[in-house]
Amino acid sequence: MELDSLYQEVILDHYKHPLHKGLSTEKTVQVHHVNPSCGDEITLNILLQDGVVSDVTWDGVGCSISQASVSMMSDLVHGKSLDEAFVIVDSFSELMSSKGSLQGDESLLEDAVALAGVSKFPARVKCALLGWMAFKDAAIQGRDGEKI
Amino acid sequence: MELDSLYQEVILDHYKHPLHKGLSTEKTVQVHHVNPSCGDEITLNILLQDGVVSDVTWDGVGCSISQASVSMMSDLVHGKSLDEAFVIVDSFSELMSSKGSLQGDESLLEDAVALAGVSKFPARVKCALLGWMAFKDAAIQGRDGEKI
Amino acid sequence: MSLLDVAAIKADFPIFDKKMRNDARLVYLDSGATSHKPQQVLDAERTFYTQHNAAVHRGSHLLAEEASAAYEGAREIVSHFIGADVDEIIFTKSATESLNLLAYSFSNTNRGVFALKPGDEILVSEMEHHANLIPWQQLAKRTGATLTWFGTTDEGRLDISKIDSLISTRTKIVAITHQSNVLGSINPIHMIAEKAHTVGALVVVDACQSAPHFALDVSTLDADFIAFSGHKMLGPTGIGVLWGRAALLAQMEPFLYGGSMIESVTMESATWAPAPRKFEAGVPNMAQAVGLGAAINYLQAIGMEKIHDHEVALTNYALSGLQTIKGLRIFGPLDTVDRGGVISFALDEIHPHDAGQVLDQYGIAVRTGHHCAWPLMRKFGVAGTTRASFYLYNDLSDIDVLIDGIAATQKYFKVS
Amino acid sequence: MSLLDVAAIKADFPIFDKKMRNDARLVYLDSGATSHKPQQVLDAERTFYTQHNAAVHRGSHLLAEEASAAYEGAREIVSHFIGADVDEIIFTKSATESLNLLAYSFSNTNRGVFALKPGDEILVSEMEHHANLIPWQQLAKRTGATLTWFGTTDEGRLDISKIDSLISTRTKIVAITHQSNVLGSINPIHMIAEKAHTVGALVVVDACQSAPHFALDVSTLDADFIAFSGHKMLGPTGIGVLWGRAALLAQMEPFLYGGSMIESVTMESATWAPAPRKFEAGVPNMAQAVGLGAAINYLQAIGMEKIHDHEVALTNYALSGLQTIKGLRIFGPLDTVDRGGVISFALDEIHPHDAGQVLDQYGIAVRTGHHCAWPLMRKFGVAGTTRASFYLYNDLSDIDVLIDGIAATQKYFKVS
Ligand SMILES: Cc1ncc(COP(=O)(O)O)c(C=O)c1O
Ligand SMILES: Cc1ncc(COP(=O)(O)O)c(C=O)c1O
Repeated sequence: MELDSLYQEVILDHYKHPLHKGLSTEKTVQVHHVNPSCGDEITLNILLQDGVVSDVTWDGVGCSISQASVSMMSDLVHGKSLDEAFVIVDSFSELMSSKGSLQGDESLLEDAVALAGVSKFPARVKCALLGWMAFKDAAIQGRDGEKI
Repeated sequence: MELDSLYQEVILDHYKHPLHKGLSTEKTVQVHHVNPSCGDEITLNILLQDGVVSDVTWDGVGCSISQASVSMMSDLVHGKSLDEAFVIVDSFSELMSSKGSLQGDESLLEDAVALAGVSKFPARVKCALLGWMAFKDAAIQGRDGEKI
Repeated sequence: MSLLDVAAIKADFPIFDKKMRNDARLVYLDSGATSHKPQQVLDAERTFYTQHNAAVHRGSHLLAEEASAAYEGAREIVSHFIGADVDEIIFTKSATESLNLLAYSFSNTNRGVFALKPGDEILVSEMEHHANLIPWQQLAKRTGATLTWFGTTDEGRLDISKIDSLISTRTKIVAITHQSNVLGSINPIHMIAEKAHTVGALVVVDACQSAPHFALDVSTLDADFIAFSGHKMLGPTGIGVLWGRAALLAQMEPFLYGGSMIESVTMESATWAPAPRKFEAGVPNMAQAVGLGAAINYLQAIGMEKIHDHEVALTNYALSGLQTIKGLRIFGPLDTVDRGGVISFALDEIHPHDAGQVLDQYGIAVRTGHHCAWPLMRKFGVAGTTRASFYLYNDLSDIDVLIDGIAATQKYFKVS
Repeated sequence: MSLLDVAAIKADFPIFDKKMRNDARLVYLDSGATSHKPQQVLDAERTFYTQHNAAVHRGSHLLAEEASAAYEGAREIVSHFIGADVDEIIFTKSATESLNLLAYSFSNTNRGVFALKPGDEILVSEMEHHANLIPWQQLAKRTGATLTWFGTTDEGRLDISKIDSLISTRTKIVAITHQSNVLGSINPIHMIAEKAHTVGALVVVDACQSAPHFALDVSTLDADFIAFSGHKMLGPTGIGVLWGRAALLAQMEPFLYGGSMIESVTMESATWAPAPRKFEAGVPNMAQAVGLGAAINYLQAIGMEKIHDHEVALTNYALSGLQTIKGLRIFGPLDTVDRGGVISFALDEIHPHDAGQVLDQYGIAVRTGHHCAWPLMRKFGVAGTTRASFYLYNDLSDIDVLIDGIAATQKYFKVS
């Protein structure tokens, strides 16, 4: 069934057991993003230390795709330098806009390549991107804040 | 040609030689009406004496139908009592909304029965009615003014 | 239970020939968002374009005459449909525009019943669609008036228990939906309007979910304005209606300015044509008005009473069926008293978006999300719901497919 | 002279099969009011309804996905057509709505470039269509700003002799038509915009009579906003476009409020989605957007350059022919330099309405009246004119029929 390309096992695992969920008290930046068409919301904290994402935590409501995606994302960027994190985010964005033509770079995206199938469902792409865009927003704010 | 039912000879005569055109100085009421869809305008004066339309004069620009129609109307109501005038106006309005089904009461409308054909051209009905509606407006204002 | 001959009806709607994912037939349960169109409507639009196309009210040629007759003929059809005078029907692009037109018209004047000032109140409800909420929020912002609202009971009905304090001499506008697009509950317009009119408030009814589904007569509804969209009642997209009482329309300021709505224009200023012309600036959505006329003719040929009975029967069947499903929670009344054919529900542990996705694999089209009624979602403590909504082309088998689809969804996500 | 293959083009437009009064063929010279539609456009709309109909951006089902793709695909087509970014294209119901949207958006804020106050000036011209005049009159009224205007020369061109005093640091908005719908004259937008931008004014161009007729590229036009209607360019009724620079759209307040234009909503307030969504409240005119996309594809398959050349050839031919008629006076330039295919004229002793009526007997559709440009009529001292306007489906024989028709008209009224 076509559906299985969307809901891979690893996605449902992350959905049932999300990583880094629950907001930390310590943070450099907090952002709140919503998906206006379905009402999903996410609050995301990042803690930056010397240009490194030393902590990412989040809370929110959303569908399996959005929850699994933010879970994978937070695990991926955790401990990475901002520059590395941006490369990962860009690679994921590219995958999402590929309309099924890309597989995703597993060395970079790890579990998140399981979301490749989402790119064939245009209505779900923004679910998958919600957490990533929140992170990118927070990271840019944090970087610009550090520079000052 | 269908057109001849619209432009009867007597209409073109009134158009070329309109009656009561040129505004009097003496008047009871003056009104100004426009036809917003084509830009035609009419200014109309009436002089009322003891419930009688003792004078009607007008000026304006418009197509042959509207000019001929106001010419015929002013000649018809001139010297009539307000009550008689209202009967004539109502009879003409009825003729105009008849979509070609009525001939018009010649004893009441005289030359204006020549406008019966206009009722088959919906876009022209408001041309024919412009002067009559102006007169009716003025006459009602005049009557209500006299009552006070 | 009195059902329509759905097979015959479906034959008029070409979209039902379409194959959905996995070759499934289309089980369309999203008419609350937009309805499908019978070929009679599509043909009426096409005939307008191929036989009578011209700018209305603007030319002396035959096509302009015919186009005007077609457009004004559509206005007559709409006026008869809701028991109004023909000059009380304003064509807009949508109910959303109709409601915004009203709200702007209020702040385009500072005279009479339309003038609002600080201290005045605009009363809405917690179950409003955004289209009947945000225009009033913004009107309140522009004028300094205060927005107040009816709450919703846990059962999903309008909470009218505080009506006596909510409607006071401060109340100038009461804007309320006739039927909730989420809960299906039908609100007691007559009672609210009676109360509102005793304090001189104007009553605006959002009829988007009522006009398509049951007979509506403005001569007895007691509202002052109603708004609805053509696309939810078998009509084309891009056409809406605002009805208002003639005496009020006469006093109202225009909304959109431009051609055909004027009496006279100079470089410095302009005066306005009488209603409805005053509110229809520009070359109008003529073909869409004609299409809406054809849609209403189609609905009336079947009969609004029969359509309503059909939907009540479907709703009854669906409410019973859905209640047998473990882990399914319905938002809104559980019976069909004052309730239309819109059923929102949540599935334990399955997000609406995921449910909608699985159902889509079976050809089932439902709507998921907040349904443009975000405050209502907050009230019920959910991010969104899954909504099935019915119309004249649905039958009991569609509901059976939905119920099987929900079971399959629960199985897919290993819930149940 | 480079003419299109009109016979082949006409075969795509079913309306040309229609018999007019007295069995005459249709000689349609009223495209300035509205154009006819090729079957490609009608088919695109129908296919939308019969294959992909659903509310866009709102469902997780297949139809909603396809409807969204069709609607957003149309946005892409429009953006390529005028050289814009896709997110800079806002779908409205008409140019009239586009221009009103802008004018309201200006008074919905009191911040930044969009805030107007007493002493500020809005510059228009005497040749504006009411749709690009009255919204600005009303904006001036709402904000206390002053309306100023370019005059018209006796030849029927924009009088730019006073531009240095008309455009000053007080000027905040310059709203001007690209091509006059009465005179046919094409205005020097680039020069005006350059001047306007030196004082920080925003430039709004009414492209209703240009976008359908010649290639237009916003990346070189130097305007900040342009507005046009679909129905004048082979598209359906009920669809218009507003283009604005992304940076400006980002700062602008919304106009219509409701579903799909929000980011988040509570009972008290709401925040907005980014453009273009912010400006498209409600279920949009989806089928009409798709139809406009098909219309643009049709125009582009022929080529805007070729269409323009064709119209120049027709205009040349008509200008020469009309000038041989005694008692006929043309309003507007007598050559085809910076001039489009719209010719207004007056006949001595024959009112335009009467002329139009006689021409109609020969199947000739022209427009008569003030053409929603009443101030321009006053300038030329007439109540109205007769206007012939050309498009890709007209050929030289249409102009011959017009010229014979005018002779017949003069004969009928015993003038000449
Ligand atoms: C120059 C010009 N501006 C604006 C308009 C208004 O367009 P619409 O009526 O399609 O909104 C028109 C046509 O009527 C026009 O010719
Ligand atoms: C109750 C209600 N009001 C208003 C609207 C807005 O209608 P539209 O989007 O057609 O303008 C809708 C539908 O979307 C609705 O269901």
